[in-house]
Amino acid sequence: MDATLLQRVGYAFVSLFVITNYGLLLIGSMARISAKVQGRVGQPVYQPYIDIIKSSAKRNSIGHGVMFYLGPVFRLAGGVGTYMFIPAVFGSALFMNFSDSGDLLLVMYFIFFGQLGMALGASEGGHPYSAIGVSRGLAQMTAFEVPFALSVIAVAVQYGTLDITAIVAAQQGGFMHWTLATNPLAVVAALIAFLGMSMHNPFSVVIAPQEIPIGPPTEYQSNLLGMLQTNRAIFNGAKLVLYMNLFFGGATNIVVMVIKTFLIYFINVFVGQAFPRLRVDQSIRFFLGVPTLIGIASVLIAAF
Amino acid sequence: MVNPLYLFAASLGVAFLLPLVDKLGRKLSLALAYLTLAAWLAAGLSYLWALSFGGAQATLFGTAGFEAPLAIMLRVGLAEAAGLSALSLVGLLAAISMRNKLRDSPIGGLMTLLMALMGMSGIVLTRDLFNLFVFLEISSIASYGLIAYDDRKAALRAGFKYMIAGGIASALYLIGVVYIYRFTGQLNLDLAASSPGLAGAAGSAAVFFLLAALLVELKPFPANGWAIDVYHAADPGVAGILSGASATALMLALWKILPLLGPAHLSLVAGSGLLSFVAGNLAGARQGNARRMLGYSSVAQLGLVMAVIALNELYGLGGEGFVYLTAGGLLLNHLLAKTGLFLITEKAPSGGTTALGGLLALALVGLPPFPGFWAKWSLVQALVAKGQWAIIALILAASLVEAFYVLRWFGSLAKGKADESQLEPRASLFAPALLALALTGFGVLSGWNAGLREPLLWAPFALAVLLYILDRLSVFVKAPLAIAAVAAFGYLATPGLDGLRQFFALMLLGGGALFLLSAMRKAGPRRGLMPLLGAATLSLGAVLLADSALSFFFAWEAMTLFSYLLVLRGKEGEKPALSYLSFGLGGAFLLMLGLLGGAGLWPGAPAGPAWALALAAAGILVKLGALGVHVWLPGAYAEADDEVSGFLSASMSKAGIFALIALMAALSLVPAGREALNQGWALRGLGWLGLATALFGALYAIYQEDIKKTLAWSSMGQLGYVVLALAINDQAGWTTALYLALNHFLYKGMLFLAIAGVVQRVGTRNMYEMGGLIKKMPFSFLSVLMAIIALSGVPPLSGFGGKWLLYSSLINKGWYLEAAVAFFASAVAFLYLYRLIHSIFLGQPKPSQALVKEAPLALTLPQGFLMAILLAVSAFPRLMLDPIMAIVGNRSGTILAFEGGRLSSPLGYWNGTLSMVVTAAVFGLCFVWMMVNLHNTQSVKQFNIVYAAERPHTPATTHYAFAFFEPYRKALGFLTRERAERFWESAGGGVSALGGALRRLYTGNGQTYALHIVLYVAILYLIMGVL
Amino acid sequence: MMRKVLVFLALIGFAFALLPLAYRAGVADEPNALATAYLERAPAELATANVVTAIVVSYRGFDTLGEVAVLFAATAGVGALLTKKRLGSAGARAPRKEATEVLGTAARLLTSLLALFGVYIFTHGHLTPGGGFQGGVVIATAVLLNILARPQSHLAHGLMTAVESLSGAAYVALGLLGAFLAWGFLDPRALPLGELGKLVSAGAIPLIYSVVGLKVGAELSGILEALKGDRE
Amino acid sequence: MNALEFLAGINPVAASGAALVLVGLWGVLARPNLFKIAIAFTVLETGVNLVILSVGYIRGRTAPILDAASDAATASARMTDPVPQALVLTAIVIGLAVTALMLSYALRLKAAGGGSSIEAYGEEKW
Repeated sequence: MDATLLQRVGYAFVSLFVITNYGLLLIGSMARISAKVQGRVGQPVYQPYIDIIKSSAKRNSIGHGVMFYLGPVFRLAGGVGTYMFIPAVFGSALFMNFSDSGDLLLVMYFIFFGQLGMALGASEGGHPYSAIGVSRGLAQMTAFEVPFALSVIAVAVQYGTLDITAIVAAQQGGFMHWTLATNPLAVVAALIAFLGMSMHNPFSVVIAPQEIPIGPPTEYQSNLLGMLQTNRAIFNGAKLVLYMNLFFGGATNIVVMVIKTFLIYFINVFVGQAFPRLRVDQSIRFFLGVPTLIGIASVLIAAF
Repeated sequence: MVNPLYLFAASLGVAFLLPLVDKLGRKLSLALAYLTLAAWLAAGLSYLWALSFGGAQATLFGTAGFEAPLAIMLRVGLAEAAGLSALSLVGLLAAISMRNKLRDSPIGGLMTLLMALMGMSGIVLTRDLFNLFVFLEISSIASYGLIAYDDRKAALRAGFKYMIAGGIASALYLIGVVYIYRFTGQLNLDLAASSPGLAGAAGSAAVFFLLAALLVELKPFPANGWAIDVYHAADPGVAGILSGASATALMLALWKILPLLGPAHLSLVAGSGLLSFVAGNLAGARQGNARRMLGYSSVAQLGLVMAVIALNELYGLGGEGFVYLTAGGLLLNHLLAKTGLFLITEKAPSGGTTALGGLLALALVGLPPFPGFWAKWSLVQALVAKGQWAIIALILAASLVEAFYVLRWFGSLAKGKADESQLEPRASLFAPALLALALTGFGVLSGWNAGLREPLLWAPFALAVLLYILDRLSVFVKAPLAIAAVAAFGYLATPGLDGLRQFFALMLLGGGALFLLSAMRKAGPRRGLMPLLGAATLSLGAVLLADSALSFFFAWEAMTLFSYLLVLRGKEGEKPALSYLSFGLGGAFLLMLGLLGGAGLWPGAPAGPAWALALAAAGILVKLGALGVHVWLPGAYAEADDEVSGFLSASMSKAGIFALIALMAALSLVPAGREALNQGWALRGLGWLGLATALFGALYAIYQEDIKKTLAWSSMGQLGYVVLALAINDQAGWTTALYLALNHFLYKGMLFLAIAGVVQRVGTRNMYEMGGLIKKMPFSFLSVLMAIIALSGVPPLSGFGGKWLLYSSLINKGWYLEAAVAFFASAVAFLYLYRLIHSIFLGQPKPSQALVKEAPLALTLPQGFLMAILLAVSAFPRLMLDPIMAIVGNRSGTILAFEGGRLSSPLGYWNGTLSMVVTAAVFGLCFVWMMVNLHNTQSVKQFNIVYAAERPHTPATTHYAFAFFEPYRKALGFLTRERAERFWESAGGGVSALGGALRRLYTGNGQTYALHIVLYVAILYLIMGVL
Repeated sequence: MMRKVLVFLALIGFAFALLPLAYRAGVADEPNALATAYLERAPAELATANVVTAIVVSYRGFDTLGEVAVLFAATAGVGALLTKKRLGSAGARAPRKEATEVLGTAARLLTSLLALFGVYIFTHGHLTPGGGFQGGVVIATAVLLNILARPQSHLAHGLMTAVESLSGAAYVALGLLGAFLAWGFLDPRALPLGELGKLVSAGAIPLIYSVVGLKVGAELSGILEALKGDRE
Repeated sequence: MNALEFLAGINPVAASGAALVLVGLWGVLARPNLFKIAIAFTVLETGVNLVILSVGYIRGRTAPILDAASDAATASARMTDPVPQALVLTAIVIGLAVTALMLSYALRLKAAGGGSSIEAYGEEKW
């Protein structure tokens, strides 16, 4: 299944197109579901498309400096890049992306690429809320990375590899081969971490709308905001695909992928509806408490 | 050889006639007296020459035309000649520096000075026990007179106490000598020693009295209050003579009577000496007055020499040659340095005083290349060979305390805080300078003798001297010179080195050259910086060159020395430098024990026993600033000059890494060592230590407001990763360690250089006082940006390679929890990195910094250079990894291997080039996307932000930078409560309290001192009975 | 109290240490070999009747030279310490009381006698118990007597200094004479030994003792004067 | 060894010298007056000198000075040991020198207004 470079680039664009649309729809539908839960009508499912188009079409762009412009670029490149390093569908040349650049570690670290760039861009905006938001976001990030890292290590230990494709391959052959079944603790730890990662309630203090308008992106508008919104869709998708690959047996075709990722995301929203928001220090202590212990247990289970 | 009797005749004749000569003018008297002293010196030197090179033998001289046993004999041997030369030199120089006061005092001062020095010479030369007493009395009585010569009241008070002590000692001596005569029928020392009469309890008691008298004169703890008071109060010249010359003479007297002593006596001497060394130094630790502090140091040093002499007899440490080398070396070191320091204490602060004071202080604490260094080395070597661990521990611990307070004094001198009341404003520094020169000369000679003949090992010192001479010139002259010297050193040294050392030479020497270049960022001479930085760089090179335990330790100590001085040069460097040196020396002592125990750190070295390796490793870890012994690190890095901080962090820390690698490399050469490494918990422990260092370094870094402190803690953390990777100890681990080390060199170099520019332009180190500098200093911003991307390990820069290697090798090794903690630590690193770049370069600019310019070329140039390297190795990881993997070789199996651009481990793979290309492509596309969609952009001014419908007015309130991670502190602050700092502080406080309690013994009452002496003698006697 | 106990303990300890020596060493029965050698050789080699003098001035003459140096150093020290200038007003106290008639008369009577006696003692040191130090001390007592009798008077300070310096130098010169004319520095055999028991005998010993006597006399007088407190 | 033998073995000169040494030492340790300390030292020195002399003491012999009654040949059989006597001479002079200096110091200190007690001169301490 050797594809030429040109072919691979083409595949990558297709794959990217799919994940972008899927991500946007996912966000829209989740917002709708949340609204229903809260007894509201809610926005249409296609609202994210409207938002992006509206943003991109604005006539004026306000700029605070080079880094301010580059922030969204970093952010979007981070999201796209992350996705590019993950094989989305097992065994599919179309969706393997550029996952031969590196293994799971590359993906985990590339996630930071966008976050860092965004943080820098937001900083140059000069708005204190941006900085406060970044401060909170980074602080929380260090904490939820611990259970996440532990569960990733558990997976790596369990399958003896960090290669995502190989991890998915090892989970083929039915539900009983999924990490969910073989090492449920790792999955629990990772899912808790995911709550923090996607900054939903109760870990939404980073963008706490009431206190610091929307946190880091406060100063962004027009097409820069549009890029951020696009990224949100892609990045979400990438993370979901990664989770699916690591813990839920991956996907052998696009339909399975959609179903699995939707369900994973749903857990998120479900929890978000049920719990109030935590302060940063509370969430740090939380992540470094029980979830970390669960993660350690999962590593120990995998190791022995 | 000239008969020494003529010298006595000359001294006496001149002294007798002085009252008459003085009628012709004081100048003539002074000239005559100096001439006489010079004659003694010349005679001493001529003996020394004749005995060492002229083929002469030790000679006995009879008096009055008769020989022993009827008459008194004088002996000129090597020890006597050396002692005579040393004490004459000291006496002459002290006399010269006292000349103003000698001129204005009654002629009695000059007369007693002559008599005192003649008495001391007599003590050195005589072989007759009673004649020894006469000379002891001449020197003490003349000293009593001399102490009073310039009529300072304090000296009079102290002098009376001295007389009481001297009176008791002379009574003891007389009783001893007369009973030795009674039991042996001899007064001649050699004949008495060979007589059988001294066997038995009575003979032993007689010898005890003699010994007790000499011991009291040698100022043992606690019977030494009088001596300390005299040092404290007397004219510095007199104190120098008493501490230097008189002590030498007395020590030779003790050495002389050794044949009389039995094992019990020797144990008393050894115990008493060690006790004095320890107690003297402890008491000194609390002392603020310079002269009194030197007094405590004097009694301590004498105690050590005394102990060495006795220990050699007791344990057979190495015979006469050994005593000459160690006891002689220590004594010489003490007498030259202490005299010089005493003389310095009355000089007004100036550049010269500081330089000389520093030289002498460093010599005193036994740093290379001074004689004390070599002596201490051979001493500890011999003690290690005999397994005398308790003694070693005592000696080293007390040495550390001594170094602490002596250099504390030097630190305050260097900072111009000398608060002596009696300062001579226009005092000439001739005498101290000559003493320092003599010290240096003897030190180099001893080193040469000890077998250190590789000129490149000495190059750091040579460069320091050369650049110091040129120190008045502009830095634009000196820096190229220093860089040329470094280049020449590299050219001469590196070709002969193995791959590992060449790899480190790149970071150590190359880094040094880079930071030397950056020192041109400010015009003017920048005095002191160039000699020290150049020498420090070369001393790093010397560490690589070392091919024996001694040369390694020599280079290591040289490195400690120069870096200490560099830190001290910083504006607020006094305290950090002191703590840096205390830990540096403590670590060096551990390393020394390890080296002496057989831990090999050079190519082809044998692997020593496990304990030696552990000690050496512990010493190196102190130098690396591992958690627990890191407390020196933040201060030293932060308070040094800005380019020096970079040098310390980027280059010098790599010397520690190198030592650790060399240690493990040596170990894995032998099968037994390999086995030990592979199954021991030691490595796991080392790994956790490295990990804890990494984690806590990062945690501490996030709370700092001081930008350089942030970087300092960050350095500590990054070195922790290297240690962790090394502890993995397989091919992957080593590759990781070397890769991380080189990366750290690159990005920390960039960071420190960029920050140096910022601090230089902005004038503060507090991050919250900056902001928005990206527009003023774009290049520096870019440099910092790249550096923090690399440091945090975000792809596609080379930092990610380090992270990938680290986790791969950790998981491969089975160290899963370690991997998780490492992940947490590197996530924490994001916090401080973001804070760094945000607070300085982004956010709201300060109006006061509106005119700030980009950093000078001397800083941006090296940054650009490092940036280019960083980009190259990021895009093509093989550039860096191929040589590293070649160096590491096939250590117990290949784990990592390249297939084209793809590096694979058993767990996964990483294609640096491909990921770089993908990232660049994606980034480029996104960039284009943005550009295409940009409409009608407007740049807005400061404060034009969406701010709850208000416009903020001051940047101070708008720039969110102070206490940036307060929530984090709320959550995890309990982890970073500076426990190590408090531990070491309380340890230091304990030592200080102990010293404070000890020195309460010295009540200032002469009678109490007398009581101490009598009790001391009585207790010593009882102890001898038990022995 | 504590202090008294400690002093007591210290003295007990010291006494304990002295026990084997001062109380247990006993009395010798015979002079040892060295003493015998001195007793036998001194009269023959140096023609001195007083063996102690032979030892003091010749065999162990270097000690004596040292001893002179000690006294000299002490004098120099005292001289430097106790000048009028340094003692200040406290030194130059109010006029001292005149001496009593008895003291004045005795001083006048005894001064020359004492001086003569001192000279006798140091010139006969090689024959009888006595010598330079003893003679010097006797001379100094004459000075002391005069100081007590006439507190206001001043010694001929310059003369004393000259005597002290020159006699000291003469001692050294005599020692050197021994080095050039005899077998070593301080060897009294530089001059003819003469006949045992005569005044002019024992080589340079009487000369040495004479200069020592003069020097000691001058030095002790100087010390006494300095202690009086009105030395310039 | 019974008490009598012990007493007979004691050298009386040495014993009294030692006693004086202790007395002198007590004075040095216990009398705070500067002048008294100097005097105590002379007592101490006298004791030491007695001890020195005791070593040369031989029962029933004369001073080591030849006279008409004795010739050199039999001198060693009738005389005491001359060496301690020579030594004590030196020791006495040295003691004198020390005493002189001590007294001068005491005078000088007192003249400076500090009084005669040694306790007043403890400014240099710790």
